[in-house]
Amino acid sequence: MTMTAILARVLRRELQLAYRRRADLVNPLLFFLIVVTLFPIGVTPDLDKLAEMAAGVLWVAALLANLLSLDLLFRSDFEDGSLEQLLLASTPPTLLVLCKVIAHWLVTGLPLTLLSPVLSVMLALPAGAVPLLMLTLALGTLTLSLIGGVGAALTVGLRKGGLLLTVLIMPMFVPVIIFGTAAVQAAGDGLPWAGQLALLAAMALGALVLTPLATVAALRIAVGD
Amino acid sequence: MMGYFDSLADFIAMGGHGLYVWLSYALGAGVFLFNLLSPRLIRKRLVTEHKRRLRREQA
Amino acid sequence: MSAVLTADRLYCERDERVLFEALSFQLDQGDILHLKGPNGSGKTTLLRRLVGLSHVVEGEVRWFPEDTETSVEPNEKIWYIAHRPAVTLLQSPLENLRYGLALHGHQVPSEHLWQALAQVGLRGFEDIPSHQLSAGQQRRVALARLFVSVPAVKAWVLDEPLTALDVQAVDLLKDRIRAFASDGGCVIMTSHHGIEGDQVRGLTLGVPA
Amino acid sequence: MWQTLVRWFHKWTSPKWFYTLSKPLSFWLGWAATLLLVTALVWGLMFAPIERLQGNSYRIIFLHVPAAFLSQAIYAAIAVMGLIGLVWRIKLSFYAAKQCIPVGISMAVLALATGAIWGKPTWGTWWEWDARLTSMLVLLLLYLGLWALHNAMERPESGDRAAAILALVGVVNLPIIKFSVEWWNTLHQPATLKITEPPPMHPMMLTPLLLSILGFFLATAAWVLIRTRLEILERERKANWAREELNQMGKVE
Repeated sequence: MTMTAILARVLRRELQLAYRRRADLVNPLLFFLIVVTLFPIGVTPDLDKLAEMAAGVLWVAALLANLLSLDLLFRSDFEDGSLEQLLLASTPPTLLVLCKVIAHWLVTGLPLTLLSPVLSVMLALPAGAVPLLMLTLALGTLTLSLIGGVGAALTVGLRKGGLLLTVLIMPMFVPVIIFGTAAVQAAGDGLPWAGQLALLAAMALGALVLTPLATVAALRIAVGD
Repeated sequence: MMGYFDSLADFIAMGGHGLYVWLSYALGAGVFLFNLLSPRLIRKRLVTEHKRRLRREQA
Repeated sequence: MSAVLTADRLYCERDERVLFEALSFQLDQGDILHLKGPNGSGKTTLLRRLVGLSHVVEGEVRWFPEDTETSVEPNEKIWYIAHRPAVTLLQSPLENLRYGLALHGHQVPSEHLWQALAQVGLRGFEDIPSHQLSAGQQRRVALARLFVSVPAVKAWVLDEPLTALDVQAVDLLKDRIRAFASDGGCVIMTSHHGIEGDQVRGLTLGVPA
Repeated sequence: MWQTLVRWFHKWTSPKWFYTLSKPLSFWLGWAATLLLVTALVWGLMFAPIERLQGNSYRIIFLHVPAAFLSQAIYAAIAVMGLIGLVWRIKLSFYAAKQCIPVGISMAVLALATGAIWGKPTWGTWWEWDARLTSMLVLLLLYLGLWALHNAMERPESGDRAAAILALVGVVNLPIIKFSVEWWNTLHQPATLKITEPPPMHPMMLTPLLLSILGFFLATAAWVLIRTRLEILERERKANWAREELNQMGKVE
């Protein structure tokens, strides 16, 4: 079996599992929807003011929704012992883990991205900024899943890992959220946004290369206990 | 006598900024105190735990 | 017969208690090592150290010491079946088996997989979700891997493979283990059952010093 | 020559030797730090001239800047020691890294609090989303995460390794965070008065500041040494020498 075939097999298994657990996958989306709904209620229904905050609200809500789903990334594999087998595979575990994270993005980050135009209308985000919102959310949620994977791996062996995961990982999301919202805001105001987008892409690439190493190292600790 | 300041009262007042300056320095003292005292507490805990272990071993 | 594994001066302590120390042994092709000892004597920990999962054990482990090309834990040559059987409940036995083999880079024709599942007594259960199976059947899903012949695999590390199996299945698996060893494989296993045979060597942990 | 150096290094990485040798070291470091800090702070509070724009409130700088500097340096040190621990499996490195965390937290808290207090007379508000304060806040959160992770792990050895990985990820992220926050800050508030960047400093101000930084540095070193010694005693408590030491400590009390 070639490496690509193995990785395709792993990706397929993850997507298959996600499909069979599809009820769990709806939760982050619902969460996203609810948080975005609460903002106008809690702050103001004034569309002009909402338009000003829209980018930030959508980004923060997407980040929280993503965090919510991260705890499950390795948990069931850890509990049934599949994680041990993953680390003992003859394929480099970094690549296998990367497959898992990408699968996670495909079933959370991507749906969040696809849902965002609808919510952006509710928050009166300027229509011109919507394509960029989707593009940055797609890139940003991928970075979030990659960094969050490290946190999920660090906390997988703990009984109450979910909250700790949030504490560990949230500060690392700061740059993503800054450049994500800035790009969308700039596009809404008709200002240049290519720089922010390039930085987001650079962060996604950096995370793609570096985080799987940390994730595997963290998983080895969790499994080695 | 008070260096840059004319009197003790002047020194305390810090040109109207006394509250901020002294609050900061009080916090600084607090942080130093924490760093000096917390090892003592750890030490005490270690000794207590050690004594408890000894008792358990003798039992 | 060439050496498969050397373990040198292994030492492990847990919760302020020494589980084993100065533990050294060598295993050759064709050997079956039966690890014995009461609960909590460190059998599982030792197995996990051998496959490179545990870092609570000190000492040196070398797989295939005569083979200079392989890495420290040459995963492609070793199968480890843990107490947690690594059976994903949302997947069918067939999917589980195929995935387990794929992780090691083996793609086996489907009919071999069906055959292996039939051999462990899962005929008719091949493609239903594993959560509908009993605990014993779930363990068999994990063990089915041992009934697929993959020549690249030279060593099995098995943690309590015989528990939760009925008498017939126990005999079948014992035969399979002996056959694998006779073909030049090496098996390290823990078990509260015994395993008989000329190749079997025993090692007991947790004997009061 | 090389051999002696290597042997010397190995001695220092052995917890027992470190325990014995660090004792006089922390003592002298502590006294040197005290001397430096008393000099620096008395100088800074009483003898340094007033700052033209900010008045006397600038005297907070003698605490704020050293604390900010140390909190960042300690985080970097934690990451480096974590890396050493992971790569060369030196337990001592993990012990020291763990005990750096509370000291680092205290420094970050001091830097944040003095920054906020300084902000009141300078900006007219206790909190401003200034780039330095914001990234200091993020740094504090990173520290708290490290500490929380240590406490959550059942086996301290796992906590050591997990925290080392987290610190490494954090230290890679830290420059990115700082850069992004600075960029964000200039985007949102172009005209704030930067508090820690007064025009070229008068030597009468700069000297006590440098002395204070050095004093903070030595004090931190002393505290970390003391705490690490206690960590060694706790972790190595089964070794005979550590038992003996604990017995002695028990008798003294």
